[in-house]
Amino acid sequence: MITAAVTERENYLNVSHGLKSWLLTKDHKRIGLLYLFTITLFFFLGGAFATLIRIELLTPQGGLVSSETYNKLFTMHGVAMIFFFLIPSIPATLGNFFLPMMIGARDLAFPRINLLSWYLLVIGGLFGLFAMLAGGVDTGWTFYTPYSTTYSNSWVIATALGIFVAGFSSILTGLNFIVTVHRMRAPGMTWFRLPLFVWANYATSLIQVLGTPVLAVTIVLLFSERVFHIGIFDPALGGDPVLFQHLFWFYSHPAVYIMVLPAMGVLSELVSTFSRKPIFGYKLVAFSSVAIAVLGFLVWGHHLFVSTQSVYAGMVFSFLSYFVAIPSAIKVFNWTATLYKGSISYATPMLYAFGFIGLFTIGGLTGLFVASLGIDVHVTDTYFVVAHFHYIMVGGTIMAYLGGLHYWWPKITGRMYPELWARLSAMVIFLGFNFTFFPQFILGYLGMPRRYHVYPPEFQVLHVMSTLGASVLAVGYAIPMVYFVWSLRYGKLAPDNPWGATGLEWKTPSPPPPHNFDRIPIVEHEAYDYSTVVGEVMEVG
Amino acid sequence: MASQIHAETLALREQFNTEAQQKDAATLGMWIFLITEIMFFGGLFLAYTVYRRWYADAFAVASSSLNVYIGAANTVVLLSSSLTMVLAVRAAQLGKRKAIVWFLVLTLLLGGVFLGVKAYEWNQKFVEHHIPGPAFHFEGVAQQGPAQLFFSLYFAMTGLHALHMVIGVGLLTLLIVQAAKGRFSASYMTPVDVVGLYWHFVDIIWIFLFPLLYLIDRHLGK
Amino acid sequence: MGRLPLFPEQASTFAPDVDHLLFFLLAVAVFFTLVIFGAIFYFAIRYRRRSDGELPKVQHGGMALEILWTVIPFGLSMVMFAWGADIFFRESRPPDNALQINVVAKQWMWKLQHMEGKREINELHIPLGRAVKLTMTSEDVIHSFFVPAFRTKQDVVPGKYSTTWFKPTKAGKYHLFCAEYCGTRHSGMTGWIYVMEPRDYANWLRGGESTGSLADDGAKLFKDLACANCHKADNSGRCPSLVGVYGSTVKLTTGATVKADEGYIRESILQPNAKIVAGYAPVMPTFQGLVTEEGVLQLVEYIKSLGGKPAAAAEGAH
Amino acid sequence: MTEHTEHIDSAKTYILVFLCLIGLTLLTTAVAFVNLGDFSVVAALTIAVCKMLLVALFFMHVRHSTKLTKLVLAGALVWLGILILLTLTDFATRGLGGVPGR
Repeated sequence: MITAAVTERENYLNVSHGLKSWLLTKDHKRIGLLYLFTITLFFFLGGAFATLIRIELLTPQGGLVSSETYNKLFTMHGVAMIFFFLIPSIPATLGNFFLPMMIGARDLAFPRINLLSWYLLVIGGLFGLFAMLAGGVDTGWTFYTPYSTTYSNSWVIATALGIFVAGFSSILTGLNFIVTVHRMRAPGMTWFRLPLFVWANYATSLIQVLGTPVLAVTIVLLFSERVFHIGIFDPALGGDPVLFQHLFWFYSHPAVYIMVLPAMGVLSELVSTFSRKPIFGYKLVAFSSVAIAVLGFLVWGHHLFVSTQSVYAGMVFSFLSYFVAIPSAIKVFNWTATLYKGSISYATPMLYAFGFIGLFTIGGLTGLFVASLGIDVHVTDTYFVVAHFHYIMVGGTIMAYLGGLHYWWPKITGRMYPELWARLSAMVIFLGFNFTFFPQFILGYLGMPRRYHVYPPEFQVLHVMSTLGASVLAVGYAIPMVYFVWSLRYGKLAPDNPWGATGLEWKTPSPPPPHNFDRIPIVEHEAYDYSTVVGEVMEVG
Repeated sequence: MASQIHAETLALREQFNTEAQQKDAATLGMWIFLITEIMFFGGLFLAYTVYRRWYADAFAVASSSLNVYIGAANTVVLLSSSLTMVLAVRAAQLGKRKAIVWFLVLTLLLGGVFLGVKAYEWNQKFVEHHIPGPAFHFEGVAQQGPAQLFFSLYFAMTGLHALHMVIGVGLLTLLIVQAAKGRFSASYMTPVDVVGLYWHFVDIIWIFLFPLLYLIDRHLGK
Repeated sequence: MGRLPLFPEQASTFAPDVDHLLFFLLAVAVFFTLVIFGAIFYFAIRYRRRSDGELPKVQHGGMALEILWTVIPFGLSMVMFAWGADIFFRESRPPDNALQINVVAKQWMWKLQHMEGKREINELHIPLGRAVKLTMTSEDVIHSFFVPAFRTKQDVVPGKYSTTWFKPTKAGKYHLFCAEYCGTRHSGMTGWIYVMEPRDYANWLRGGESTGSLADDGAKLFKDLACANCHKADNSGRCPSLVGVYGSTVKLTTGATVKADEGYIRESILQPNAKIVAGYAPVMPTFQGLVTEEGVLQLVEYIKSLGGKPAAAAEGAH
Repeated sequence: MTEHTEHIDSAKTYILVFLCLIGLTLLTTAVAFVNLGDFSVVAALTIAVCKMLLVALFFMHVRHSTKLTKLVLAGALVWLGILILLTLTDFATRGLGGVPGR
């Protein structure tokens, strides 16, 4: 058991001490950890809301909480999870920490703006928390007008302000990443030598920069309508509530790709490292990230098929939606093909990667269902859609996020996590997830509408199954929380490159020194060239 | 490599390898920020397009109540401020430290004039009950709702534009203080350049707001 | 607890259409899921790491493979698009002879009215085998009219009309849900659709208190609001005659033309000066706040009864 | 001077551009008083785009900028186009089939 300091060598963790050295840090690695801490809080907050929702739905009559409280629970679950966990999740933590290292830079292009981004997320989060503590908000995370502007008596403004401020955090992170990838690459690090995680984060940044401002202005208009009665969407003045939905989904559909593209980036790293092969069709996978980012902006109207949007627009949006399926399918096929004749390790991160591919495949394929006009009319606003997007967001993004966290944990902390517990929790999460959300596909096709506090008794059996699955899932999420904290003190010391990976981040000591590289590396190899590392592979454990 | 004296004036930050890299990064960063601004105002332009198509008549009548001469004059004021701004950037490129300060001050003053005129116009709207809300009343048109939509958009668009102007004025003030201290030279002028980009962008937004808000079917007369 | 349904009832002509498309999509989804899962399991076992020093060979090329798995999913997805769009288009075009029913949604109830004047709340009785068209609006927030057994859903939006239709194929009692979140008692905004044999329906329609037909109510309202002072039938008033206006194409002062459908008539009552008929002055006051949404629907029905193209066709058909 | 030579436009160029901008402002105001029917919107927007180009190309130095900057600017305009045009596929085709709300 090692109880002394991690190592005597200077690294980004021991270079300075005290709260102030963290709150005023400009080191992208420390800022990444600040984000990690913040979004973990929001993840467990959102998880607590989800737990209450699932317990409530055990019985059809709705006995545990009132309808008003129930509506606030699902709203705050959505707000906390989407705006304060999923959107910052991978880019702001793992991206912040590793993107500069992977391209061979000492930091992001604008370290002070990076710190500002974190403060903006915290301020936005405090607004959101204030709204939740003061009484909650009950509009649904979608804030549809005129309910949100005229009829709701809850804390809409505080929540909207929180999202507005957090939006700027997201914009500035995206801006920082784009400039960094363009201007800070090490000599020899050409675009087609970039790790696919960098490509994915670059594509994500494009969405953050192009989409988030539209959400910002939509919130400004919502705010004006609620507070100053400047009615842009007010039907009483001849305004159109559907215009709000267009503006909202112009951001919020691409936002789905803000959440899932970085996850795909993590996955490319994991699949390559743990099968010790370059990703099959590297260029196609890289381009498909950008293609998803671009095409993702052309499909938002598929959320509006029954909204009184014109039939013709519905057809255009349905048609375009199928184009996003292509690059997503390409990625899944290429990851699978990478495994072929590889040297496949079953380390924990790879188990998460297998889980991601499976769940994302189901989530993606059910996306074809909801993109199809005839089916969507029936399943939209039902549990089918709830199940579909949880397969993408939880089954996809959170699986990849946890996989990435395990993968880079030795580099971040200089400690190994306990492998056995980690494998166990990966499997518990996979099973719990499927038990929770698969029954919801059936519920949805049966016609169970979403956001229902009280429901007809014939849906109870499936709801009970879902709640049981959720309890398993909750246990699955609690285990890593415990052993990650445990490993900080008691974990085995991590070698510099425990997995035999190729990225530049593994060429630094674990944990890395304050400025990442003593000398800026010169890149001479393609990404994922395992012939350069296989000789120096170190034994784990 | 940069000498001691250089390091002080050029302020090369540790994450960069060269001054050119630092300058490029700052300029690119500002351009990307301007994209976000285009999309931000884009939402308003979209709402405007939708409602103007629907309520062409009401928009024409409501637009006619704005004073076109004040609007045009204010446009000229703002364009002049863009000219002085670009001359300030040019002075910086040439390393004329005094000229930088003077052109920046001129820009600031013209920006202030624009905001003053805008405030006067808003006050007029207030007097005329053209502020959207319960007290809204627009004479000569039975269609109060769409007329109110026009003014909602008018205040949202000019208000957010003015907010950007106020931020610009703040940035100019900071620049003037630094310029007066002689911080800028031909080899270090990135802040002037970047604020210049921002200022011109705000000008471009107004270039579109002016015809869209003030100049709808003026031939109809009031 | 107890029952575990796994598939919803089919009770309209759309239901089998939607379900067939679902089966196609399920087949495709299951196939690809099996392919991916199978490949992952097989590769993971077959190519597991046997020693730490292994360095697998790099696989190059595979362009043909890439093209294959781009083109096949694309082709399949276009089938999904076309099939779904076909159903959707038919769902959006009610037949001319459909039975008309008006729906006004509010927090948190459904108010429905039959042409013959009969009103219902949270219940809708309709005859078997007859197409039913709903013209819907909301008094407050957005709601959504959802009948799972019919596989139809349509949002009900304040400030405008929306339309949905279905043709029931099986007598019975079916859920009506509000599917768009509408506030505190959203989950209580439910009701029942009763599909009845045509004879039972006719009996039901005759029963209860008999008020006048919807158009009669509209005519009364038309008189009470003194609309006829200006809208004279012989076109001698200050405003255009409304005879035969429904379904016609109206020329506006702006030079544009507009089709006089339910939405246009509604707008002309509530926002009279939004679209002025060519040759007339904008003299009509707004009736916003003076007439309820139900009243407007009655007025619309009255104006439709004065003649017009689709209305005439509908009358002729039954 | 530094090794990478910057383009410094003459003050005369800037003043000329400024005068063009003033001219276009007067023109767009005058044109608004002429009845051009639907074309008046087109005229107003065309003039505004010209003014935007002048400001961007000269005052914002896009003329001398890197390809990347030009790409960034073009991309932003394309995205603005996506936002407005795709939304208009809805608003411009509503009610074409004569069914309210469809």
